[in-house]
Amino acid sequence: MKTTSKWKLPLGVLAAMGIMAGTAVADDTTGLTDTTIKVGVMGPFSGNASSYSKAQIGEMAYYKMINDQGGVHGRKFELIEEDTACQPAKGIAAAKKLVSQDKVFMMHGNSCSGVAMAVKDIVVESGTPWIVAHAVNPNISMPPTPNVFHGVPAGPAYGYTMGKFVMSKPGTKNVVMVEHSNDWAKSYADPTRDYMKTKGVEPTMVLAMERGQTDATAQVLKIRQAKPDFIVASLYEAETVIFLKDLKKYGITDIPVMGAAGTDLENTLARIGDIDTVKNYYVPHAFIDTVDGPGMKKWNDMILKYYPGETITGFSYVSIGSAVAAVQALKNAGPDLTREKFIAELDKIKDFDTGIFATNITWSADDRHGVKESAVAGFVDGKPTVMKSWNQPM
Amino acid sequence: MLMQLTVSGLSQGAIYALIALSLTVVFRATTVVNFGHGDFVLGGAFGVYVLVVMLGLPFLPSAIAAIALMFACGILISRGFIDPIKAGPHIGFAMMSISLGYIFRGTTRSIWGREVLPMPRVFDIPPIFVGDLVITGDAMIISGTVAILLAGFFVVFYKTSIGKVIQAVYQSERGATLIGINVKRFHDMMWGAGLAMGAVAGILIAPISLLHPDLGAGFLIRGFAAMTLGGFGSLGGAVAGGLILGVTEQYAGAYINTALIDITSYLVILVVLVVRPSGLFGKRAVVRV
Amino acid sequence: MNQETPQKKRPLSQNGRIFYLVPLAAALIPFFANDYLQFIVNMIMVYVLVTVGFNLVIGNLGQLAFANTAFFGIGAYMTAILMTYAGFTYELALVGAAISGGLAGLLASVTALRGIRLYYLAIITLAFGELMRWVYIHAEPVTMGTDGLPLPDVTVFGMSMHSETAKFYVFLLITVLVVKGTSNLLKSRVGRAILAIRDNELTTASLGISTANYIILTFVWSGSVVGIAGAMFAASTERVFPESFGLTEVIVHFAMVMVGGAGSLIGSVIGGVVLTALPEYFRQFPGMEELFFGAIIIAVLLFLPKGLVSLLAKVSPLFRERYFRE
Amino acid sequence: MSGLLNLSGVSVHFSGLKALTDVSFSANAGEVTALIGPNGAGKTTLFNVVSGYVQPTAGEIHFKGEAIQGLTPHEVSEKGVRRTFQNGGLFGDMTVLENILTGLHVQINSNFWGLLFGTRKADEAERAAAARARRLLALMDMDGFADQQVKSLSGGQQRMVEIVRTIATEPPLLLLDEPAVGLSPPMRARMMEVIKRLAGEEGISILLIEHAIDLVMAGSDRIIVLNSGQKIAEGKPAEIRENREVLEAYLGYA
Repeated sequence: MKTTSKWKLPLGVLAAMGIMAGTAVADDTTGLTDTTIKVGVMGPFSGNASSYSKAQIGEMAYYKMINDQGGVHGRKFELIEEDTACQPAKGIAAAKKLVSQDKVFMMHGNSCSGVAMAVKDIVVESGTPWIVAHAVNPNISMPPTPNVFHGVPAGPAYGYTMGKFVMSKPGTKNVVMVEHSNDWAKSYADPTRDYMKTKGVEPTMVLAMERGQTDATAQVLKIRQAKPDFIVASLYEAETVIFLKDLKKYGITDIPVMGAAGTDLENTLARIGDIDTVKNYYVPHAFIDTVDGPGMKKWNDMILKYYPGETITGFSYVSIGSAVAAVQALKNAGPDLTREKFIAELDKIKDFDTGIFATNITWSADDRHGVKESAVAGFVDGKPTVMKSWNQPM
Repeated sequence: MLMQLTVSGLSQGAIYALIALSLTVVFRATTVVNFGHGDFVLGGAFGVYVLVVMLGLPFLPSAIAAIALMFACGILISRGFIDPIKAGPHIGFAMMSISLGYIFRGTTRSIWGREVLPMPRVFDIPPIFVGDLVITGDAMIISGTVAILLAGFFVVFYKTSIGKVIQAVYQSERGATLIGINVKRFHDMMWGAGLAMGAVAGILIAPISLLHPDLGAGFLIRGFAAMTLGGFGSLGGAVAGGLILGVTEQYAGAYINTALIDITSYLVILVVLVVRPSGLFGKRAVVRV
Repeated sequence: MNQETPQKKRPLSQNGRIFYLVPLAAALIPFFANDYLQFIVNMIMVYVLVTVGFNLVIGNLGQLAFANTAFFGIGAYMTAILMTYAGFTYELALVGAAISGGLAGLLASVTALRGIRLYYLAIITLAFGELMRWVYIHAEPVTMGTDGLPLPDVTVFGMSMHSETAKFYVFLLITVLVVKGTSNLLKSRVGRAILAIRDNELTTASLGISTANYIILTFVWSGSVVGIAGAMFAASTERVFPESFGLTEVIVHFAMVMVGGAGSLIGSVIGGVVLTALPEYFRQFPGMEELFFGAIIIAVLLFLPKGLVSLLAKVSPLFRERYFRE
Repeated sequence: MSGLLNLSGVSVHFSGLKALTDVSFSANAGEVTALIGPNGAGKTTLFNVVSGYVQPTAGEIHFKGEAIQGLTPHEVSEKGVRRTFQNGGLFGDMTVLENILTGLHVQINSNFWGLLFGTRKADEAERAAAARARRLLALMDMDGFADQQVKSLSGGQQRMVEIVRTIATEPPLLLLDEPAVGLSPPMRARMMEVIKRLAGEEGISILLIEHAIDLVMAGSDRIIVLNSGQKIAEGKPAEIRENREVLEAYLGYA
């Protein structure tokens, strides 16, 4: 058996290395040193959903600001960006890299629900605390798992907001829905439908409008025939503009349109350039003020300080609130940080005012949907205004 | 509703027609199907965006400059990327054009990936109302521009001496070489013309659709569907195919299901190639290789 | 046939030795790799098979078909569907994936045989692939649409395949078997017939070879191999999403074939390995993927039309493709 | 209807152009039959008709007593009529050996599964074929080129390879389209020798198009002369040499 003896030595060495590698298991202080906290930031930095990654930009600006203020208990955040391209397979690779190669202390990010769902098991098994800061699929954090927290209004929260707003207009009976056939749109549209159903209203019509379509005539003409009281449009930025323009084209300017989070009034107005077309457009708005409002100025300044030239949209703010909460929990956990303590502190966050979300964050071990509701923004007298319900400014 | 759908379908179809025609021009001249064309169409629009929004130039000169730029790009592609591999298998052309398209898309994405860019509205023509029918300013501008362009194209193609030369080369490259036409330069020109025409389509649609890097794929598929429908390689067929496709999308969306709008082109391609590969107006379709 | 004296026991050729050495060496990877690297290595095997399958159609047969992404997606979805709804075990679902990939290949070949060739084939298969993605999204009751269809616990012969290491050994076995089988086919009258059709279909027919049968065979075999890759992909991600099978995937597959070497089996393996590993290595520069794959294909077309394998073939005859056995 | 191949009243018209008009002749088993005629006489069309690439407008073609007109090239080839091409039909990306092996395709006794799994039987069938291919090459003194890429050979060598490849299919009837064109004089002589040997030793019947009259006269058993799509003469070389009509039409006597 000449071959066996030839292989014996290298095999033995390899086996020994394997055992050694195996003993270096992740413990509770993985990703920590006395001066650093490693945070994995996954987001769609490339690919066709890369505009979502504005959320990660905002969040990282916040962490960088904390670093400039001296960090938390002497530890500064070391941010490790990982691109998911909004593709599940790439996201899995990114999550595995953060968990088993970079060995981060915590993860904060994720924009695409599909990717978040794909990596969920990996993150849960690794025990890495994970704050989902943009993806809205409620099943990412429901049923609760020990280490996953939702730091944005999840789909049901947005759906609740959108549905509630639509129904708060007196006499809403006839609702038409227009949506993309993707997980993003569904995560808004489905809970909205569910909420409206509890009020006894089923959409009269559900119309598809796919990404990249440059015309909405067919949809708008069908809407014109249906004469709805309200339109729920779960459309991405570009298609929202096309849809609103086509509504205007065919003379439908008096039917209110409820959009999904992801568009904001200022940018939509800027893209359309005509207040008449957008005056009846409403969007869920999870934040205390509109993009150009005074309440957001300090956040805008913060983002632009670290990312000069970034165009600020509603996406930019999405993940900042949960970063504020995370930093608070880290402060509360004290200098002898462990993952266990951090998670315990996150669960102690109750009715926490982040200074950016319109709604406070509350986490507990059996409910990880931190943000339960959102406000709505719409034009009042031609000015973007955050409001609670139909005709009710905040 | 039918009339309204038809009007809007024709306006969309005009764009598809222009894209299909620009694909056909290159295909007929060089036997290369340009799989990167969708992204080149968008390239024209991005060019205008840079000149108008970022550099603050007026629209019309910017549009002309962007079209000229895409014409130059076409020549560059023909000279620098297609000509050097003409000895290789035909598959290489397809891959080259796809890759060039991806380079375009990757470039736009790395610059504007996180943004959806608004194109400024240049002509704000009020809509015309004919009874219940609305003919929007956009529809008028698009169909008007395309109609003028097409008329110009076919006049040049069938009535002028340049057109005669083009037709001669379409008929037989070897013959053209014999009568002293520089076929290589002709290929360059046709690539340039194809990209320039595509750029016009992009510039026309961008103010309506906003700009983001992923629009190209949709343009490409619609161009293919229009070409297939009209008969691959037929110039008139490409135009007719584009118009029919635009209207079909609208009818399918309004009368069957709005989810069908997006796949109308795919269905058209599958059905036409399986049932009648020569398309509605084409003569020969089956290529023996 | 004249009487030949078959040699009783032949020593392994140098080629053969390499063939077994590479996977043997690879079998040691789990001793070094962390979970992430192991996942990448597993993905490498998925893409090796994707490339092997794709190369048969575009490289060996010389047909421009874009249906590869469709085969890939069909394999992955079939695996998830068979396991979820029919209670298949993974090893059975894998067979199902191979068969459904093969059937999709059959469909593509029928189109090719109807005289729809070259660009027509490219366009119709492109449409087919996108249509399949539309189906994954809209056949929600079955595919769960854009939420993705999760796989039940993946087990092979009763053993859990959840860990990356377990997946690795299963994938390694599958990859070796499929590559060896493909190599066997290519180094025989089948491989020569396919190549002959690419060169000149009429001449091939004149030699009494049924070209139609071999065109069908190539597409079916290609579809099956890529279907198997799809099944491995499904096991790897444990949840199947429509976005995984979009247009970006098309250029990735093309790049893998071209970089490795069109029409070369060894090239497929090289292309799959290099172009799965390199983008991971370049993770730090997100957004460059389209530029990267686009540029790399152009560079290969212009400067190295026969791919990396042609460089290696200059160094060692081991990398020269042979279509016969001696 | 005595010959191996019988043509009776074969006509081919291409949209008004009469490429062949009422051509009848026979080619006998074990003989070399040559087709001659000036350019445009219809020789290549006749080959195309026989091998199924062109359908006759009228007339019948029988091979071994079986009608073969209207069959596809592949079906004709399966019946046993194999041809070479004027512009070389070799597979350029293969080596010489692989080309010959492709010719041996139908004789390799193996099935898909055997090849896939590399069973001993399939393996041996493949290996035996490779050995036979090498022997066929040796027959033409081409064995030294076995592992060379076809592209790297001279035109004459390529034609040799093509003929060997067609012979490898063991055709009852071999159609050779100008096998000697462009060859150097010694190669031409060698080519004719090989052709004769094929008919004699391997028992292959040959139908041949050739321009070089000297070769045809020396190498063939019977000659058919075509002019303007019509047969103007038929007979042994000696008879053709004496035929006035042929001399006028073809050999250039004005």
